[in-house]
Amino acid sequence: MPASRLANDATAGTHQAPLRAIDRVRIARDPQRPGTLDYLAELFTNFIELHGDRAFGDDQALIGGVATFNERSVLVLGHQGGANTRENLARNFGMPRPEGFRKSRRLMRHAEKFGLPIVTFIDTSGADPGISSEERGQGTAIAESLLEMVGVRVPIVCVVIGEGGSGGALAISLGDRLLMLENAVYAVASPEACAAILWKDASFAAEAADTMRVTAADLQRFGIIDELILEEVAAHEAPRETVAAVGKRIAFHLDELLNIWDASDPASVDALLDARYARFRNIGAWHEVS
Amino acid sequence: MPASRLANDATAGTHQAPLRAIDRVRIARDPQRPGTLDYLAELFTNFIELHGDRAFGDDQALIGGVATFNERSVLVLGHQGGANTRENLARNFGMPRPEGFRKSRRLMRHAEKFGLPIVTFIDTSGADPGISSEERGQGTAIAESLLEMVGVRVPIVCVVIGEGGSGGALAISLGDRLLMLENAVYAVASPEACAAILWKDASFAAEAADTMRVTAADLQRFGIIDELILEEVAAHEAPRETVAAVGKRIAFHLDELLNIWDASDPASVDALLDARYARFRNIGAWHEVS
Amino acid sequence: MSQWQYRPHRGGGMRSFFHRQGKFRPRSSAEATSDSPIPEDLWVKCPKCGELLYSKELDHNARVCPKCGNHFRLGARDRIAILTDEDTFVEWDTGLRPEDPLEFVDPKGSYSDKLAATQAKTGETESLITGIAMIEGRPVVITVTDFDFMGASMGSVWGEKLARAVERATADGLPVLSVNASGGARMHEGLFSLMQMAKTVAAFGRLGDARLPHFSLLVDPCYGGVTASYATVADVILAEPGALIGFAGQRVIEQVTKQKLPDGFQTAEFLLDHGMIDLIVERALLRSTLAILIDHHIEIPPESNPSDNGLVPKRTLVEPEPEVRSRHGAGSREGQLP
Amino acid sequence: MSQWQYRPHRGGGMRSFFHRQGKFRPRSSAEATSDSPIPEDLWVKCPKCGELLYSKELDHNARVCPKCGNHFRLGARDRIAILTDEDTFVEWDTGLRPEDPLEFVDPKGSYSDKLAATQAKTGETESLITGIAMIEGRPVVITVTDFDFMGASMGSVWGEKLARAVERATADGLPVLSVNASGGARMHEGLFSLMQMAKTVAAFGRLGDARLPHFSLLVDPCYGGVTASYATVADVILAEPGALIGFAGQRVIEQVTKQKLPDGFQTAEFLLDHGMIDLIVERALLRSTLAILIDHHIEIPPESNPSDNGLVPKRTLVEPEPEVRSRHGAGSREGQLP
Ligand SMILES: [Zn+2]
Ligand SMILES: [Zn+2]
Repeated sequence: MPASRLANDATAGTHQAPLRAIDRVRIARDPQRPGTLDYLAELFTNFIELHGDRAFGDDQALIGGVATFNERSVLVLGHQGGANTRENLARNFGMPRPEGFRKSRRLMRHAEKFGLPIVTFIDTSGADPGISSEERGQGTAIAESLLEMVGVRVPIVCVVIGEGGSGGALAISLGDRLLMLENAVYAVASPEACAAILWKDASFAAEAADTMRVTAADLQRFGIIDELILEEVAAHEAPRETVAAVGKRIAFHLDELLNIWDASDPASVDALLDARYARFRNIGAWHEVS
Repeated sequence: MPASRLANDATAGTHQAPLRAIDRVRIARDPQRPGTLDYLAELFTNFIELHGDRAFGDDQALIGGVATFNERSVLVLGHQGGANTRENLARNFGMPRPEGFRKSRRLMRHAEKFGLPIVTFIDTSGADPGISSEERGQGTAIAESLLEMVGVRVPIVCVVIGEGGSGGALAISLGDRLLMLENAVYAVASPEACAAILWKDASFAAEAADTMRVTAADLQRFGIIDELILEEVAAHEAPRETVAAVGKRIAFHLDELLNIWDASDPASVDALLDARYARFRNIGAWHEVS
Repeated sequence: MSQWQYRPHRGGGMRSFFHRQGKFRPRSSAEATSDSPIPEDLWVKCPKCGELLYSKELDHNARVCPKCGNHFRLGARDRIAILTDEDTFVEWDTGLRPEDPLEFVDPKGSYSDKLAATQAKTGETESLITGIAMIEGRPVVITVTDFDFMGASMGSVWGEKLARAVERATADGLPVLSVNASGGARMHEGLFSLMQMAKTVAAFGRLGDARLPHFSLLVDPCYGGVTASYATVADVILAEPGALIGFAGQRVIEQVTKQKLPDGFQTAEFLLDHGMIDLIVERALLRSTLAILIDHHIEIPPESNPSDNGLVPKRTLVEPEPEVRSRHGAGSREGQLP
Repeated sequence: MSQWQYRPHRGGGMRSFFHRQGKFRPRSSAEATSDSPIPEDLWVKCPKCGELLYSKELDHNARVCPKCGNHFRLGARDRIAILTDEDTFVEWDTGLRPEDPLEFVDPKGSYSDKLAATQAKTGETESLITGIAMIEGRPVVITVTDFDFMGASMGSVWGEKLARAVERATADGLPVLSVNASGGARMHEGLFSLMQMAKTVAAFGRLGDARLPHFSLLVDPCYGGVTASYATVADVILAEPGALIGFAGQRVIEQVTKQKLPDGFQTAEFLLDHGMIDLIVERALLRSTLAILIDHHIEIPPESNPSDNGLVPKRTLVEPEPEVRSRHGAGSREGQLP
């Protein structure tokens, strides 16, 4: 394990003084933090990656496949960046292009056809903002993935394991459960982008991160996530323990969902979808005057 | 109407001596022959073209949209080449690229969602054989259109109005009825291509056309088409009469299908799909020995 | 390939698009006059062709430049006025108000203060207006964004209003027309804003399950979360000519990629060429086009009687003329063929 | 990006892939020896790396070059032998024979004569073999094309055999593995040939309606109607390394476009990069990969007892080891993390 590059890293655990939001942003982005492939290697067996959107390309920033979890076949989807320059080029720094979202939609339909529960790992700075991604309908591709996910007739457990960046993160996070590691963040825009827009200066990212409320604790308070998974030691310092802890919570929530869901009983599936609909239907902060 | 460029054109009607297959191939390809847009203008009202595959492009060689036919809303799909060089470039000489087949699949799903019967006009020398079409999965795109069409839960009437070229034609011809104009042709490969393969000389196209049995009369004899629509005068000489005659036969067959199909009655839809399945299931020339 | 875009024949002459429905007085769009020294209530300079246009005449032409066809931006109330039948719009859920769950503070102050100032300036309470109206006699649930209200950024009230409107359409069997301009997410509502993408897509998903149509009209400019949610998964996607539509903004793309953007990048015409939208419709033809689309996608059960219920859409836009009915017969009708 | 292709760990050492199941004696592929002066039954020159290979050793390695990994073409019977458990393959519908409805005549003679000559030369009656077999203990309906039989062109018998096999799989709740090489349509059967695309896709559509999986294995070369029908709408699409797969043939594309084809055009690796296939699998790993895939896609109803019925697939490929079962517990298992 390389020495930590974070100044106050020893305080990343929960038993120390709380970190500022921007510190968690840095931890969430630490390249040593376990990624989707690490969770796949540790928690799943019989993984077979399924490639391609069947129309244009195979996006290695958003990977998926079938695997065994707790003796049951599931579909796994997750963002994956690279550990070095070569991998980062191949994986576009974990920023999916339209092909990635179209692959995720294809694989969600696949999961529905074969009754495979879905587990997703969210870890991206966001959808690719390039010219060719716009040409091939980045917005459309994300929207189609969202539409598929809110209606897919199998249980879904999602975990934010690192950085949850905007629409690119949302596209695979509309499950029946949304879990989040303590040092993960999830935001509508990066603190740097927010600072650039509102402060006209990206160096105010720390201030932006504070006011944007991007931490798991904030989102738990808002009721947007279902569970915060503690990092006794920050994940990049204790990757195996973190992965194991996440695995336990996925298993717990998947078991809970599988207790109420039976692919051969349409009423149970409708109940699952009604509950999923209610999840998103009820998120919002507003009041009504007469 | 320009003077005919066919030597024996006066004999194109059925009341004269029969033409050779290659003559019909030439008539089928005549640029003055009415195309999909002509049928749309004459037989349909309230046409609104729907564009795009929602992934890469809009293919103008395979067009589609919603329109009114006999006071009922329907989805129309059809190949369309150009009348001049500029149009032919825009429409790729009527040879669809993968985007065209993906649009046709999208629109068939659209028709199913809204209970719109489908009418298709087949008129293409075939799917585009270019490098970029291969890159974007020409074979996959055709296959997906076929799979959609055999299962789409609305009635479909298909008409071969000109040249029916191989997979590019097949992709929108898997309906509940397949009608064919007398001088249209429908072939697994162009006679020129067949001659080049088997005679090693494309100039043997006439011989190839004969032995390939590409005419409507041949295909009626084989039971592959449901009806041959006579051209008293060849379509390029009498376009309005031909279009009107085709309109009558589409109306007849659509009425027949609508008498047995009711979108709100799943049993009637299943019966339609069973009959469609049987149509294709039963096509073949084989025998069995013990 | 914009020559293939949909251009139905125009019926009759030009009409006044603004019905002057009491409070829906047309307002000039700020962007059109910002660099003009001429008083905005009198003359407007077309940013595309440079022509000086008399503001009232521009209004009369639904704020489309009579010289070059440039479609000026329209405020939400103006948009409703030109799209719907006179005096038919009934607004819904006007009592919904945003909150400030993040206690968001930026250098210009708190979100609450910004909201109050925007509300005072615009006279609107939020960036989305919803309701029901008739379009050429057909009832439609309509949702319209207001770009003047914080750049039509999507927040919790937007999501709640939209979900309620779409749920009512689903319950009542009505089509939905969404008119979408947006600058993206409302940063001040943080992840609540992002989650409105999920909420709105989910509501439209249920409309689709009921096989009711969603027509999405993309107008200038439409970016970010709206482009990446319900606006681009509609059954038919329309756009106005020249509208800029994209996921990432042009400045962001230039900064990240260090590349020059291609000509016409992210215009409606660009999106049509790339397969993302169904058709581009000039403002003058929107109503008639929408009327036809509604007719094609809403079915009247055979036993129902349209005259019994004002909410049941008419089946056909135009009563078929006798010669159209018999067009398969004697062939007396003049077609487009030679 | 072929570094991302699926490469599971190999378990144990190499095994002999040919089970010598009586009549399934491996035959050397014609293409591999055509320009070699060496007797084909003794030595074969690898067309990729030039290595001289002893034919029996090549057979022993499932006709994969031990030096460069080049996958030589395999005959249909050899293919069945290496994919299925020894002595488990039962062939179906061997009595189906083609006809000559077109009375097709080309310069070399009639279709009937060509068929008779091909049947005599190959010992097969048609270009598709169907049946049922076990793959690592799991029953699978399997269809395999024979490129030696008129270039594995698709005709009426192919369509009928395939439809029957897929219908049986649908009725019996079995997965289907199709192994696809093809030169395209069988010209001699004219439109009957083209319509087999419809027939086969329709049959697989019904398999899909029953939520039974279709695994398609694309092997060198796979072109034309097969690529444009059931082979590319499978639930999981696999390909062998280096296999050429496309719709239009390379010569046709070059003639039509007058362009030079890009490097690696239409190879399996090219298709993977372009999103058209799920994974590339080395021949040695096909059986184990297919076994895992079957397990992931075939569900055993809870009430059924696998031991009662040899046709019910086993749920797991490998019995979970105890430490795998407890991997969420004490964390004693060594993972790949540091
Ligand atoms: Zn102008
Ligand atoms: Zn070699």
